[in-house]
Amino acid sequence: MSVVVALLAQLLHIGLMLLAAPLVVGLIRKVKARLLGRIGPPILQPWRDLARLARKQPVLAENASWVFSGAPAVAFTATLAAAALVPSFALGMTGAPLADLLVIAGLLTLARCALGLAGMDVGTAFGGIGSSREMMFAVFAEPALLLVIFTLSLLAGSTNLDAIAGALHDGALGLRVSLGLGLIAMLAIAIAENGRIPVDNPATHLELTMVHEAMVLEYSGRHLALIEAAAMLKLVVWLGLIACIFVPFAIAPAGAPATAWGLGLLGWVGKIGLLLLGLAGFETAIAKMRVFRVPEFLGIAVLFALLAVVFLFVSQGFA
Amino acid sequence: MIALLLPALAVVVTLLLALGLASVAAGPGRQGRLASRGSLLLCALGGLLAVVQLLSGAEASSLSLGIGLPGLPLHLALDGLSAAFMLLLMLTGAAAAAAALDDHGQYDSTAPFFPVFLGGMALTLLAADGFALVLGFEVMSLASFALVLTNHRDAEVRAAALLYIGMAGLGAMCLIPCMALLAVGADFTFAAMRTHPPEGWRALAVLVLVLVGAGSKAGLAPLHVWLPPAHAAAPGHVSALMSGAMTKIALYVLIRVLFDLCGPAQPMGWGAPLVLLGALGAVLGGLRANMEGDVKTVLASSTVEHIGLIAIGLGFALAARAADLPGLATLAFGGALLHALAHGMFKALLFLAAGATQHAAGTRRLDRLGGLIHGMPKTTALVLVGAAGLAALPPSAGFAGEWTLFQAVLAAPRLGGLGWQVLACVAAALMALAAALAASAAVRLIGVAYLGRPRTPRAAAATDPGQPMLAALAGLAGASLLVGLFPGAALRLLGPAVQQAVGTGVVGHVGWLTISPQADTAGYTAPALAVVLGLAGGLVYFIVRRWTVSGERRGPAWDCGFGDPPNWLPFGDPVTQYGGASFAQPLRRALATSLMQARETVDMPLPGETRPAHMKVRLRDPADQYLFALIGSWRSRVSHFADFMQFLTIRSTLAVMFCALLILMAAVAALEQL
Amino acid sequence: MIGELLTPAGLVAVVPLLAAIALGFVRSQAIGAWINIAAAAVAFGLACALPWHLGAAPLLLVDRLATHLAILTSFVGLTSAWFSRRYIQIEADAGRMLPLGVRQYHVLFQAFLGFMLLALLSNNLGVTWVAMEAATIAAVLVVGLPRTDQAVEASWKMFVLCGVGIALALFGTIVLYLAALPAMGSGWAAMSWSELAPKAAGFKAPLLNLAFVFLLVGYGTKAALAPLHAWMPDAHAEGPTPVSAVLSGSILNVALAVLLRVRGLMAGNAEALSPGLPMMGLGLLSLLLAAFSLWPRRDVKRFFAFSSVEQSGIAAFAFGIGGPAAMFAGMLHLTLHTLTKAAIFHCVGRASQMKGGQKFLHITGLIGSHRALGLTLAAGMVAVSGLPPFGLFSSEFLIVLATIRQVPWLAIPLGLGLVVSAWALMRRLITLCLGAPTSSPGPAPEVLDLLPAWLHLALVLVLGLAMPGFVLSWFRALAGGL
Amino acid sequence: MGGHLAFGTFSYDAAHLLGGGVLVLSFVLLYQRRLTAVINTYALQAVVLSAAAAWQAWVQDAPHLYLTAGITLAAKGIAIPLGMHRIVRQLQVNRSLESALGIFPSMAIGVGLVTLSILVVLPVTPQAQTLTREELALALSVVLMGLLMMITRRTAMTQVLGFMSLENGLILAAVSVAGMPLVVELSVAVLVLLAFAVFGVFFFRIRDRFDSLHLDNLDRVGGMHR
Repeated sequence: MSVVVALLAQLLHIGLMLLAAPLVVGLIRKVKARLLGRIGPPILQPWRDLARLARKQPVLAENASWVFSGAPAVAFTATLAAAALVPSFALGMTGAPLADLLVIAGLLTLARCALGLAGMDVGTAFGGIGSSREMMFAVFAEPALLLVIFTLSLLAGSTNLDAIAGALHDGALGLRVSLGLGLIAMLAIAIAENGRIPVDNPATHLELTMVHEAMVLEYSGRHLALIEAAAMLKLVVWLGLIACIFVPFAIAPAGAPATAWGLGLLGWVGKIGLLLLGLAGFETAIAKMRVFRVPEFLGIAVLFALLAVVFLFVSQGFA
Repeated sequence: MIALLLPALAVVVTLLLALGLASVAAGPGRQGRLASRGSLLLCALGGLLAVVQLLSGAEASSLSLGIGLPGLPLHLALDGLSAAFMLLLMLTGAAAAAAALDDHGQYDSTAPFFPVFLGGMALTLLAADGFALVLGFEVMSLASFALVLTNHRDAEVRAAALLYIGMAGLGAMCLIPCMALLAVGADFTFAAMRTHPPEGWRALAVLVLVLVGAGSKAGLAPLHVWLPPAHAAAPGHVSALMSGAMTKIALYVLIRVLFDLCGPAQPMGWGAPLVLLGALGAVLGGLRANMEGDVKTVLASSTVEHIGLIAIGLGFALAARAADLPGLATLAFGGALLHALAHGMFKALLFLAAGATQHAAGTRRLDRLGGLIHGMPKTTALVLVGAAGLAALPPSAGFAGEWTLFQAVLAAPRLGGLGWQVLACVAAALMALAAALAASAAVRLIGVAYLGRPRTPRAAAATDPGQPMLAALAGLAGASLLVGLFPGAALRLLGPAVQQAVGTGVVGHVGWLTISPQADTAGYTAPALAVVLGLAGGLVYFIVRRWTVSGERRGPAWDCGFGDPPNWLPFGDPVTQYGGASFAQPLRRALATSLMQARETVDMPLPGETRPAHMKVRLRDPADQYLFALIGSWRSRVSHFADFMQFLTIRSTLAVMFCALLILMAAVAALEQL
Repeated sequence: MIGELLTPAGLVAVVPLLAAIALGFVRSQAIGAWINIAAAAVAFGLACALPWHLGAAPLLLVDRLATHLAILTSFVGLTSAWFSRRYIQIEADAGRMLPLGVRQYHVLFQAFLGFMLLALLSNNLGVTWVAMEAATIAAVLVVGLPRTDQAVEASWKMFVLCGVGIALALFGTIVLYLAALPAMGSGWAAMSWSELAPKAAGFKAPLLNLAFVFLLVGYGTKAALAPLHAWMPDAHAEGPTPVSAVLSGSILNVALAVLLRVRGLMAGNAEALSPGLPMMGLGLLSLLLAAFSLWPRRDVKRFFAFSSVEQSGIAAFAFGIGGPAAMFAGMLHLTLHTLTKAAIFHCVGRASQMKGGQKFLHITGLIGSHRALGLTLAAGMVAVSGLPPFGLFSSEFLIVLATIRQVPWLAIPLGLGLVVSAWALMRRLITLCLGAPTSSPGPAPEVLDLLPAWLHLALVLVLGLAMPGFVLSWFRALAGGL
Repeated sequence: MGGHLAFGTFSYDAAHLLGGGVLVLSFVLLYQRRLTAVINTYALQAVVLSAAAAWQAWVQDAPHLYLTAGITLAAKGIAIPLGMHRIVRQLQVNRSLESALGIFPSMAIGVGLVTLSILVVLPVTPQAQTLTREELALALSVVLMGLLMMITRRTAMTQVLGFMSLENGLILAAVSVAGMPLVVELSVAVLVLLAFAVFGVFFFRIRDRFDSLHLDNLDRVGGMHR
């Protein structure tokens, strides 16, 4: 029976992710516009964009290879798989045993590499700029992420996201300095990974400041739709990751009856809402930094994460 | 039947060595084919025997031969450890031999050394006494030295070979004393060594010697400097074998000495140098892989990186065994072994592909390749499989190995002691850095060399290699996919080796499908992940087919509205695409300026000038600069002194003689006064 | 006493000397060359019979050491005589050697060989010394034969240094006699190796030490131990190549044999200082100095001469360690090196003749231009740098083993020297045998020229990795007797 | 050999005197500045040596030592010096010899060498018969001084002379050792012979290749090709 429940939860979760991703992006844009005193596009605008792109026939460069047309699908698939593994409203979904943080990180890397290759495929300068810078950001983000994972695995005795969320949800571990430091690092990583201000500007149209946008410059039609959708999904994945790790409240524990899901869902919506409000505020408050300042930005994240681990060692309080 | 495995393998080794002579007898022109075909056959046979040995529980058997040192027979033995590495060796060997069949006669001159190379490695694995081990190791070095020199008309090749053989000599001169230190009296069989593990300064000396002797061969930093040039200089199938198998053989020697011969009673600290050097090498190799401008050098640098990762695993395994944490030890060692296997597969694949690419496009330089995917679609597809392993993307073999290694490092704080804990988290961060660097290097390699637009006519005209090479590539790709999809099964197959090295089997952690850090917790289930990816892929496919218009149109690249390339450039304007150096620029600015003293000198002509702009980049491997250059300068200083001693005038020479006499006399007089 | 000269042992030495005299009257080059070969062959055959005639006589001492080295020396003499037949012929055809010079060459070659063998086999310090002296003179003259400025300088240098050395050795001999006097009483016995050895315990230790110092310096000069080695590289570089082949083996071996005998006397005397330390010291010094001297070399033959210095240093080091294992290893190393180095010099000699110069820049890409010669030379260089599968690898393995067991810390300089020298040899292997070949005006070598080299290398291979039982027992007994 | 001691102190004094004379003469050799003078001194040393040998022959009543004395006198006392004088006249090399080391320092070193040899020998043989012991010390110092002369003097000629006075030391040692078999004479003969022969060969070779007998000319050739 519980198998069926878990499977149901998994399916609902995937559906939720697919639905929520564009909405989240739309919300952020709306809030940012409002903060800037504009009315801004309607919240459903991302949906419309996707639909419009899906209706358009893509134009490929003459020398584009199958890598170019295949990459968006790979990226979206990998991101979707990652999204399926990050719990939203309930723990103990079918995918829970798979939801290893390293695996999720790996899946996101897979998506990034696919797009990086795609950026190189047509052989234009902007694609190269985008790919190389994207890979560089990853080079600095990965150690920070791994150190955060280190902290969590020390606390929960496992790198399985479900187990970690469960352990934190029970509150047995209480409130810890390490977690705070880890949260800061995690936020910085999330900003970098999703190409938000100050690392990158998702809405820019000035080529030289573009990273992610430059990488996918050649794309159009359904390919672009997939890429956009993947980006939105990725943002939700990260928000969900932060939510279920650092704000582990109101999520339905494993094996809980389906009735607990409602609360979990509400909690999730609340957490995501708060996070994206914060993100919007942050993005409006701050300016984009030069590309070569990003390593410093992420380096600080690494330091915070390192501090988090060392604090754990000093306090000796890990499983 | 099991008892016959060792003799059978010994016969295989003998035949491999004999095959070298036979192919010499066959004479130029025919020796290449004979050597390759024979090696292929023998490697297949040997791999089969190794698998049987592993599946049969791998109880050790031994054998002694009539030849060897005067009056001392040569001892051979086969156990789990040697069988595991034998399997790896024979797989890569078979692939390399198959690829060598597609050689267009250019490897013919040194072909006889190929089976000898394989034989030397196999002998190292079967060795059961110090002499046999060093003998096999040196035969391996010498044969590979000859193979590296295949294109000896090229001065760079000669320089690389010289550095290589020098390091080989150093390795021998460290391994021989190492074996002598381990020997019990005049008896240097492994059986005797196990009964008397070294203690005190002897143990320390053994550790240092084996780290230098075997580590230099494995490409462990900071003695990795020889590796990139040598691998680049060798023909493709040889560098595949060197990188895929030979470095692992060196690791085998390291394991054999540190885990097996030195016994379990060694202090925890023994793991630390391996971890530190491994982390150093991982980062340095990964960074270099992003900086180098030559396909094979890139691959070789990434070999340095992966060897570093494996060394980290070995170090933690050693420490955990000393701290009596069997679970951690098993995990770390299993991870190291799994990653060694995975790396052997995909790195051999990539080197073979690099060889094919060089043959097809006439160059190894990234900045003269490009767009090969159009001319060599099959090769590119297979290279992508290998590169996925290089970048450790799930569910590739590389990811399985690194996942296990990461799990081991994450569990390492259980070793206790702030030192080890900090070491663990620093190692983890550096491993993550290295992994990300590897991913970036993989994207750079594929993106610049195989994607984009061809930068030279030759690159535009490149075509897929012949059937044997493609078969070899496909075989390796298939093997690495298998390892990636069923790491648990692979690790169980290698189980006897783990059992033998750290004393506890892998069964507690490793199911046929799942690898778990501890027996009870959730782990990494590669097949399930593959299923999830498949389902997601299916979903995407469905969405795309259902809700989007099909078909596509072709047009000129948008490129932000830049104009069409000038029509006097036949392949568009390849210079405007990102090349190797330009892709490396962000990392160069961010990391290499400090770690590798990267210096850029840009020569930008003024507006209106017609001369081209130039950018020169200077990079130096710190190990090269601070270790090897120093040693070289000292060597020449001493040589000058020796020369001075030799070319004195006759009178001065007499004076030297006179002084020697007087000193000896004075010494005798003094000694007698005492 | 004179009758002894007609025993096999005596004939081993006498035949070459008679041949030398005879050769003085032979005008024809060809006949001279064949007589040269024949005499060497007879000497070798007789030497091979010696193991069945072991024993000591007033004049001649046929013990295992002497027999072993006699066989070795006469064998190298034979192969080098064979090799020199064509070598000298080419030299003469090229006008680099006058007919008279050729005749002198043959005479001196046999004289050198004969005196070497006499020095090995004589049972009397004095006779050993005289034979050594005479052999040196012969060597000096033969080195001077090419009559170039460099050759004259080289032979002059060799004469001065070896003359002084031999003089000091004589002083050592006198002191040794003096030391033995109380135990032996005056007279012939006090100078006979076979008589001295058993009574060494009764010698006057202080005098024995003094004698050892002088004998070490004196015969050490002959053995080319640093810092007494300076004559050796020049002599090799300038003299005719076949002679370098014999020189690099025999003189070193004979001198080391004498030092070994003296070492035995010292070891037999309780109060005497231990002879090991100075021998190890000089050995290591030679090894290191030569190893580093190999790098800046530009002259091929001088290069290999330095490698001979290095190898002789290794052997001396091994003998200094002492104990049957080290002695075994040292003896093996000495033997194998003699064979290898002779093979190398044969290749180098033909190569330099063919290329018209003996600088490294004259000789490159041998494998490209002359495959057999190049491969043989490469194999020889691999062997001499102590890499498998050749025998010197085994002997060096054993030496390191003994070092670690008895004087572990000395393994560090030993290893350093071995690595540096092997590296230098490999460097030159690459330039000599690989790369683009230079033009070769001279006549190309034939199979017959390379036959000796192949024979030597085959022996080195077999003795190192698959030593036959009887040879093994011979070596064991030899090492045990030292 | 006890008999020799029984002979009384006079024999010892005389032998010692002669040995000392040889030593003193090597000092004189070091002191000489002109080639001819060096040759003459050498001849004188050889004569004294032969006297010492003869005395030893009489003391030890070992007739073969007379032979040694004779050979020494004939060859080294007369023949070689004459030959050398001729060479000097042929080559006009009778300049004052530039010495690598000043006269006084070389003398000082010579004294040091004598001290060293006495230090080495005397404690060595406390119970050896005093005669031998003294003589050995003297001979050793003569040997070392000959070597010193070879080192400190620049021309080939003086090197040869140094070498020969070194040999004088050897012979002094040989004759003063009681009852050494015939080998000694044999070796002496060989020594003288080879010395003369080889040097002759060399002089003429060197002569027709180099303008002077300066070794440094030879050395200069050597440096060029290594």
